[in-house]
Amino acid sequence: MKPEDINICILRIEGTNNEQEMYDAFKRLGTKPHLVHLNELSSLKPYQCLMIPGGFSAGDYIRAGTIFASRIKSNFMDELNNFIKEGYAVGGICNGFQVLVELGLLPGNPKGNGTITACLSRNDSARFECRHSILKHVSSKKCVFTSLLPQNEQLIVPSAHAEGKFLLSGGKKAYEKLEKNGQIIFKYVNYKGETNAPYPWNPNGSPYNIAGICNKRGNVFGMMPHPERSFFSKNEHGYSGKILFESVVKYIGGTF
Amino acid sequence: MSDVAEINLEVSDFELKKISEETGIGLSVDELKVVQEYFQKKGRKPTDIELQALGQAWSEHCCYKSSKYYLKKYLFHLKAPQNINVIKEDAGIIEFDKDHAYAVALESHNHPSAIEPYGGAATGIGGILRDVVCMGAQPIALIDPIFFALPTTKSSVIPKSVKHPKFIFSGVVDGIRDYGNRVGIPTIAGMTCFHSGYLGNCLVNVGCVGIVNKKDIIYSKVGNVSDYFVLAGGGTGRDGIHGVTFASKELDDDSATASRSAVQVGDPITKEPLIHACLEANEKKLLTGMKDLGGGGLSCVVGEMALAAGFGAKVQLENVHLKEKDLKPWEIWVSESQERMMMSVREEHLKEVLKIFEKWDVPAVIIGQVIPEKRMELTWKGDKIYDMDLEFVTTGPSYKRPIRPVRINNEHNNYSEPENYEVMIKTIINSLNCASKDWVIRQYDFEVRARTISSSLVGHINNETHADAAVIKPLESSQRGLVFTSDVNPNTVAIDPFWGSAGAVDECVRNIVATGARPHSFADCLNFGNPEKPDKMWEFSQAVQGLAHVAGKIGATFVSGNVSLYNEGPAGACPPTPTILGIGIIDDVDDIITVPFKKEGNLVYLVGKTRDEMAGSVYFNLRSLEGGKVPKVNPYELANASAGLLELANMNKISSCHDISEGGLILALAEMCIGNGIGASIHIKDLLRGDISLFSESNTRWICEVESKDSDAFESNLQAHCTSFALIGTTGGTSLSITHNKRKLADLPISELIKEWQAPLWEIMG
Amino acid sequence: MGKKEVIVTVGLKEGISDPEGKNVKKALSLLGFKEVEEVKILKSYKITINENKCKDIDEKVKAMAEGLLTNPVVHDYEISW
Amino acid sequence: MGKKEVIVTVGLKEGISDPEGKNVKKALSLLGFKEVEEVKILKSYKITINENKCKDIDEKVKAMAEGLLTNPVVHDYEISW
Ligand SMILES: Nc1ncnc2c1ncn2[C@@H]1O[C@H](COP(=O)(O)OP(=O)(O)O)[C@@H](O)[C@H]1O
Ligand SMILES: [Mg+2]
Repeated sequence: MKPEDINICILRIEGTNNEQEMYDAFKRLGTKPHLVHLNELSSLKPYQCLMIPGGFSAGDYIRAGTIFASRIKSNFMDELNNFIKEGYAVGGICNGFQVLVELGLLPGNPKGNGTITACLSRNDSARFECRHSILKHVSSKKCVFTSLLPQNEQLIVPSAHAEGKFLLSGGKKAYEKLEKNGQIIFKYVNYKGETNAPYPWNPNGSPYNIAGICNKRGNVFGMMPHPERSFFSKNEHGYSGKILFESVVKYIGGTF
Repeated sequence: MSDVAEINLEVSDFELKKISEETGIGLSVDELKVVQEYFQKKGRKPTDIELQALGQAWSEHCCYKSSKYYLKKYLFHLKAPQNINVIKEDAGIIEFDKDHAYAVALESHNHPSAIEPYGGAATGIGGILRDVVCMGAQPIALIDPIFFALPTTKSSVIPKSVKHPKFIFSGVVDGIRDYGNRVGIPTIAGMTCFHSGYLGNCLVNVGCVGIVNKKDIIYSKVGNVSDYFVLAGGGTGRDGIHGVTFASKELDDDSATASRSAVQVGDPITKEPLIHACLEANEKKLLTGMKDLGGGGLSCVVGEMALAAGFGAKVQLENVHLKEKDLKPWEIWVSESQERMMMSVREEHLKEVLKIFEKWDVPAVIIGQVIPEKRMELTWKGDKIYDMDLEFVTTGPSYKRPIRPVRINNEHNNYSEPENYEVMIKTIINSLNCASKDWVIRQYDFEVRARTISSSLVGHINNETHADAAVIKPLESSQRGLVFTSDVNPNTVAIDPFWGSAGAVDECVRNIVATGARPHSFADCLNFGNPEKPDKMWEFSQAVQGLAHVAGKIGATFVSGNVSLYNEGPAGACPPTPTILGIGIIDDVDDIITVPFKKEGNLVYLVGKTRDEMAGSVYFNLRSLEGGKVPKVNPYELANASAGLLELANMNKISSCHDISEGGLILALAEMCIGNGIGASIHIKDLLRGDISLFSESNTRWICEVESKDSDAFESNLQAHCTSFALIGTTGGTSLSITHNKRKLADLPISELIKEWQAPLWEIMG
Repeated sequence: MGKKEVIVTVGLKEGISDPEGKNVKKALSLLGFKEVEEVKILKSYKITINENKCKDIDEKVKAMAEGLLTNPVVHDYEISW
Repeated sequence: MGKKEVIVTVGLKEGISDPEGKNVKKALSLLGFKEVEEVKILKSYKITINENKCKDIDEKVKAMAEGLLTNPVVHDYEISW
């Protein structure tokens, strides 16, 4: 598939408000992004990638991402499960990550029955925090959103959230399993690259400094910081948030 | 017509006064007599809704009755070629590039925030967004200058009925955060100022800037006769009733309970789709006019839109969608419920407009139509309940109130030099008005929309220092950037309102120039005390002249603004506070200059003249010294220096730059060291005493870091612009060391500076 | 003497609009719960107090509620034990 | 039949840290309330249900709580009438 044939659905409801920058990111790479309101979405068929942008969907009342997730659930969950099964890409940034977790799609469980096994809970500081994060790409596995980014490479990406502490049911074992599966993609680090760097490097208190994860197959991905906001801000090796978008476009181009 | 009452104005002065108080309309006896006369001619009594509408329209907040004389005389005639449509509308419109303009609005939400900080501040943000959206512009930045009593104030000195400043401060920040972040517009700049004079009367000023394609600019006026009025957004309720009349008087002990209905509640999740829907309908050319519902609610918006085009309006009030039952017609007419917009639409476009709002789940209803006569007529379930001439309603009174000059004391007693400069420097850096504001800044999403080139925090991650101005690149297709700063120093304005206000404009210009941008426009929010008190009115008139003294001579003028009077609480009047929002433009955002030192071994220059102008300085305040001279401004010096620095910036001859303001030279140097952890050795030679040299807050000064290879170019350019400068040191090392006329005054490790500078707000606010 | 648990429950006053409740109601009804007529949000603070350090708990809790947890202009609150 | 008011109270599970509660505790202690040992936050949804439109209220409210109001990884909830 050529980039200009790739259709990307950027899904929004009231309060999702990072859709324009997500749109711009994909547009700059020559693909066809579409801003689609949940009320207008009739089918996922035309798309090869579904992106859930950041923001405060439905005000983030109750819990970040919950209302958006439950509306997706009641509208087109089966279709979304099939979309994922067919290998299409699904990404969630910030609020979008929270939505994917509340949908039970991340980290996802083997049975695929939509049980929620994780939560992005309130930051340890109990407040919204906007600051730049240094992220280390810790997975060796090829998540479709990071395939072009070498392992251990670091990116500088803005974080801006109040609920980003990644908690997993099942405790330490569950984390270890996630790590072993290569599902932990990004960790918060300091300038020295240490993956146990404390607050404020780890802005929310996530155990194991987890900033982003994918499902077992690598085609569903979520992260708290905002790569679309650092599309142009290169690190010393010339990588920027752009690499994530290039990765998924390359994946879709090569697969479908 | 039991929902509407007639009111008899043929009564004694005493009775008239009582009517004004009981109905809450806030008109004076003289003003009510004008109303009386008008209805005598009509041969009937006014209805309650008519009287309420007049109370709104003639309030200080809506008709600027005390201030417009001075504003017109000194500020409004200033001109700049880039101004497209200024002063007249909710937001000023200024040219951005060939095809685009930007919209600027700045307002106060002081009284509501003093009563209910969270809701008051949140709805302040909501209101200012509407002011920009109703010009057809996409909001791109929010700016929040906020002013409080010290959060360390002892509870024992706080009057009953006044909330602790800490509660107010954190409530205001929460409100701005929760609203701004939820609608997804970055709160990118502001100021956070503490002064004991804001006890019981905090100031919450909010600014917004938007970008608009020139062909999409829309004004607050209807198109033609028989256009329909479409009201969109949240339902109308009892919240915010008498908001403007409440903003037009002093707060007293009972305000908190008596003004509950003036409290407004923000609903950003209704607002966010409302913005999308309005902008979509406008871009599709389906609207003839648009205006937001702010102060005065429907009662102001309909008439103003109609009259602006030379017409009138007829409204069926029962069509307004409500969020609670049993509202009286007058309550519907004056309610200031949030998240509402008014549009005028031609018949052939009605359907399409309503469809757009339906898509976004935003209620929209038709409430009336434009009529040819300049008259307003309201009906309620078929009965006529309101019929007045629009010019009568909207003209309102205008006063030239008496003023009484206050003597300014420039003398001061002799005072000694500090015994220990290091201790004094740390005390300054650690004082609340100088210390890091990142406790506030980081609660706001300053990166959303992904167009933030530089925020208020610059330097190494998690050790950032303050920026002079924030930078946004509004368009995908252009490198051009807008630069934002907001400034005022109430300490100097309180002592000398003329020079203090002139200084606020100077500071805006300095901050913009320090970022490498040229000053392009200003907005002002003039927060003063009770205008019926001659000394307060004098402060106001002086301040306006001080602003005019500088603006207009540096290529930028005031394009919009707001006056907030009666800022007096149970603890007295707040210091006069003319907040200035300055906007600059830079051709390529890759060329911005930031504050932190960039490299070891570079030269450090002081640009501008330091004078013995210590009045209102942080240093004097900390030492409880009074008197002295307030820093003055020579606008021509400012223009020359700015031109010189901008030329140098264009030639890439400046590595970093910071203006000198509160805290003086020493704080500016410390902040430049903090950002990237690079120290400096500073050797000052001048004829001043050490403390004056380091701590004076004279205007029109900057510090520049320059590579040694560029020193000739730097010096000769400034000479050519008749601007004085001095080479004062070099960058490098891990400390900031200062000698003054060969005397060593201080040597402070950067790590210590960082600690002193970062900690205070976190320690107090948790 | 030991520890005491006090609950301060805070809600919005009658007549003050509650966007959070409104949005939760909307979400529930979009999820198919059409029988929901209204949702109001209450927040409770479960406060554990060291009785040894405190003479008049009643008074203290009231002061906490009024000084920090609520704004009497918009909130009602209730203290329960 | 008429209207019924149900309250769903949501709190954090034992062992899940409550940063907001900690923050309130800190704020209280900065205001001088040193006797406070712990603060925990609960949130309640007071839901008014139209009984005419609803057969099994119990069931329905449980579905709301589990489908929307809580995340089982971190929350406990209680329904009261
Ligand atoms: N309430 C606030 N909201 C956003 N930014 C703020 C706020 N208060 C201060 N800032 C930012 O912090 C920086 C320092 O503020 P200030 O000391 O007032 O700067 P200056 O003296 O250069 O005008 C500025 O960049 C300003 O925009
Ligand atoms: Mg500055």
